[in-house]
Amino acid sequence: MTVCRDVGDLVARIPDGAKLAVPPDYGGVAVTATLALVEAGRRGLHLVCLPSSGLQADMLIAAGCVDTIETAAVTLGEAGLPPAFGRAAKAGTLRILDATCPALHAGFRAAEAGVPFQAVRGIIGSDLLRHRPDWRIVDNPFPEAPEDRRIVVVPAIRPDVALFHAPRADRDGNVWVGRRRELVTLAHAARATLVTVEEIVDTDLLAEEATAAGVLPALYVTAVARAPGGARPLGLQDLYDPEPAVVADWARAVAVGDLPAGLAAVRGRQAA
Amino acid sequence: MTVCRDVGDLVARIPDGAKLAVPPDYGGVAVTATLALVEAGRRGLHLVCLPSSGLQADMLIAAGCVDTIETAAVTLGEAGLPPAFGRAAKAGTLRILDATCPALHAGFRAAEAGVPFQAVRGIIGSDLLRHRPDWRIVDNPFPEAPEDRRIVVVPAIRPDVALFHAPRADRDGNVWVGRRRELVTLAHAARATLVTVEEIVDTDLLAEEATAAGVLPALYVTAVARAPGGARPLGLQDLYDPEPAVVADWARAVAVGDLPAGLAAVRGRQAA
Amino acid sequence: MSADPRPIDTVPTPPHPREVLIHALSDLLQGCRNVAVGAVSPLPGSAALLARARSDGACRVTLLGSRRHTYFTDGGRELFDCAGQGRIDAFFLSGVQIDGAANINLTCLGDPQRPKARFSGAFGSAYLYFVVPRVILFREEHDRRIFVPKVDYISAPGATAPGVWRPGGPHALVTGLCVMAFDRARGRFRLRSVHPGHTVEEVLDNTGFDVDLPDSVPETPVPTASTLALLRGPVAAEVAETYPRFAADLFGATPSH
Amino acid sequence: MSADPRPIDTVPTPPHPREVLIHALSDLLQGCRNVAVGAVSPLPGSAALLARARSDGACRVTLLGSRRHTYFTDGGRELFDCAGQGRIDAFFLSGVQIDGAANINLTCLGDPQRPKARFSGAFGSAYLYFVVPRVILFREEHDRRIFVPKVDYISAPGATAPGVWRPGGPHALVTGLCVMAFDRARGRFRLRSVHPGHTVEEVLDNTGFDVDLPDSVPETPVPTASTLALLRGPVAAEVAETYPRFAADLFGATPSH
Repeated sequence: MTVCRDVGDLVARIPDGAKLAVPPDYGGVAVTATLALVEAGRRGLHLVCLPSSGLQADMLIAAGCVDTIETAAVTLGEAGLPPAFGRAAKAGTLRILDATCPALHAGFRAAEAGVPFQAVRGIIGSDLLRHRPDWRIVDNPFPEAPEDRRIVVVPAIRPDVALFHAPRADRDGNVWVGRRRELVTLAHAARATLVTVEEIVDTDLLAEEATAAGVLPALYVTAVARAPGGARPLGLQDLYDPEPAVVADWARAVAVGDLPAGLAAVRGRQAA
Repeated sequence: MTVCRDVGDLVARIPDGAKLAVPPDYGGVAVTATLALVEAGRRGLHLVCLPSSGLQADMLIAAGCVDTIETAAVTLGEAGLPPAFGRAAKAGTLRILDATCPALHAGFRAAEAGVPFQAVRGIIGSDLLRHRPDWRIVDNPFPEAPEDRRIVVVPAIRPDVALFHAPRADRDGNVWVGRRRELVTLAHAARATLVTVEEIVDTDLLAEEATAAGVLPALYVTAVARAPGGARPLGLQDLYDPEPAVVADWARAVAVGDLPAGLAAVRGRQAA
Repeated sequence: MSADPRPIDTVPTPPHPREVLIHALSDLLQGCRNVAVGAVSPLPGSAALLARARSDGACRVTLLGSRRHTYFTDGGRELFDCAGQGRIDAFFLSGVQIDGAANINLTCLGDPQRPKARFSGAFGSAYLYFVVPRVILFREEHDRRIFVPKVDYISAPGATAPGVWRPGGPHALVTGLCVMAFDRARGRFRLRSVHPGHTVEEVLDNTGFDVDLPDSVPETPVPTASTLALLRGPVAAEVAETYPRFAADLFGATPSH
Repeated sequence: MSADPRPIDTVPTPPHPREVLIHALSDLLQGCRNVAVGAVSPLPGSAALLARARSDGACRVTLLGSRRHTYFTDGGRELFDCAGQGRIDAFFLSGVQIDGAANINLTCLGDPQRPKARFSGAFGSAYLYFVVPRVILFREEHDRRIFVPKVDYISAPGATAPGVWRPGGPHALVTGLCVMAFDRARGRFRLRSVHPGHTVEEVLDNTGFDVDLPDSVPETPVPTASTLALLRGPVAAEVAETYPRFAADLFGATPSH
């Protein structure tokens, strides 16, 4: 586990073309690190969202970092559809692997358990399946009822890198995630896990039983970097609330093609 | 969610013949409730262990409560093989569904996710599989490598009742389990979940983010009962240590067929 | 604390059309033990909280996006796991298009490879629509752009071919004009009631698919004075915790902390 | 704190046979980043902690049953998930019977329906034996009741038929008499070294299966004075945290708190 000098150092570990896994906008997005990826001019990312994204995906798409996005949805909440995503979708310049939330959870869970696939209920009859040749319908070996004969299985999702923001890490690399256990799943499934945190503390986060319950162990953490306010203008657990006005500023600027203004709106919420 | 008057009231909710799921001896076993089941003369239980058992299984087997045990192992730790289990196994009077830990975790995880089965690596070539017609070998739809063609799938395990002991519950039925997340899985998978606790607190365990991370929500909890020292002579998290000498007393008494003395040794460690 | 600014002893103002909607949605939740509501869904959220308030503690409500009304501690998958376990009795879905077979489209218009319009995506619909017994479709606007003969893209299907386990599915459709019940055996909607101030003709004119019609179509019931007081008082204050702007606009309510 | 009661400036007492075993096991862990050790395994646990102490921080050890040396926070399945993810480099297994094809029996003797003797069961062996690259078999006793031509019950197989993905498997066998390496391609053990005070003949006399023999069989290396000091000092104190009785008996050590 490495404590990086800064966020630029951290994102330098994400190569062009990486399959990059991220949490939803309400779940600890590494926005400062996303700005750093944009600044570094990263290209060809396969973004996989557990299970959705919004501002983060749109920043990376707007800046040309993304070739493929695999997600159950993209939304800016009250600010609607992310404009760069919408434009790229219509232009056909972005490969979109539409999924549904539990299929993404299932793919990550399969990777977590070290198995090649997991079953998911539903989906059959939706057009999602027609556009996902990597999903299969198989005979159900354990039917619940006579009509329960066919079921979807999805392959394990093993990202190259998981990237997220959390309240704190300790010097060993243990990371407090609390109830946001999809961050644990992201880290279990990914080959490398990069985390930005509000603070790096000197105490051992695993030392107290009450604290340990919400900790991602250092075993899964490749590198951390300090980034106070690193999820702004999105929210972070009980530490700070999302700022929909800033997200709306992003949407307005990018809708008229003014990426620098959009990035400036986001950057304005980052700590110096 | 019901707060029961006492432990007897709680175990009255476990009918004869129930599929009863329990944690391992080191993971929060409801020993007081197990004594109450023995006293109530419960019969025909299908005990399913996530993933192993020891003293608890032996108490229930010794008292004739168990028809079937599904487990990866039974052990009293330093006190060796549980004597009632060993005797019943040799006599052929107990149906033993031998499993391996990850197959049990997979079965419970399938039930948790609401899917009929989950894949598990390994197992093929072991005699476990020859004695588990409910496990299947299927074609792997997503091979990792050319030789990766066959894989085991196990059915979801949906117990009628999950029973365990935890440090505390609140008045709504939220239960602190901390890092013992197999208790969460037990509750997710089971139709009903019964919990004994050291104490019932007036504060809302979900109110604080730091505490919430280790809480099983009341949504999954059918009933709780107060049972101070309710896991003794086994241990409970960081609250009290196991007492191997008492477990050894159990083993010695039951090995010579003296069940009353064995039960007395265990009962001697319970609160009045 | 209730923040209803109106004195208690005045006659309540007549129900706002959105209050009629909330009430109609809430009626569809009767008998549910667990109701979950997706993010950014103020009207269904209000309806669920009203159903809870009227259930005498029997109904539990999970509002995604709410700190107070979220009971989950196992991360983002818990809602889906919980629904797959059969513990969620009702859920709300919507669509940019909805057709007469209750197929919903949350994804795009036109060719998916080069869509004329793109939307957020399916979220959990392609799954929850199968496993939640009572899925209530809700769309406040009601016109022929939305209610089409056939959706361009099936994000989640209203019916399923044989051989697929499906304990759940569409139960009803509530719009700004009416309530329709979905008959799963026939795979068709049937008009159940029309909201006060609207007509059957208006519904049919604005619906692009065929609807079964009973001999007479009743008016959608409006909340009683006591239900309205409940909605505008404690329920509004709870709604304000998750949807402050919505609650302030509709009820003049502030959060109950 | 080290609790070695012996003054530092005396010549160390010669290695105890169990210290030779611990050292031999530890040598087999060289280069591992993550080693996990099952419950009630004091000798493998000591070996893993010695390997960690000699690794300059590169080797992480998880002792199941230890509060201090457990990094897991996702419940009982995390060890198996973690191994399935390829993160566990080495694990120890044992058997009531072990045969020349490295099949292990942890379950029963005789007919499984009416066994002559019953044991605890397979635990995680039927899985970990497949997914952990370096599985080290360990049994201190060495006789023909244990090392049999063919186990009565295969709890976990040493080799697997084609068509099954198996990145892991048997690496070596360590007993109170010797170290054997397992050749996965040939599916056979090969004697690697015999512990001080024992002979090749003694090994063969007490082994019920055929073993490949090199032209000359070296003596198992004993720990150097500095390794012994490490083992009897800081490692012993760590061992005592999980295995107080074992550490007190072998090293005279008390836990380092």
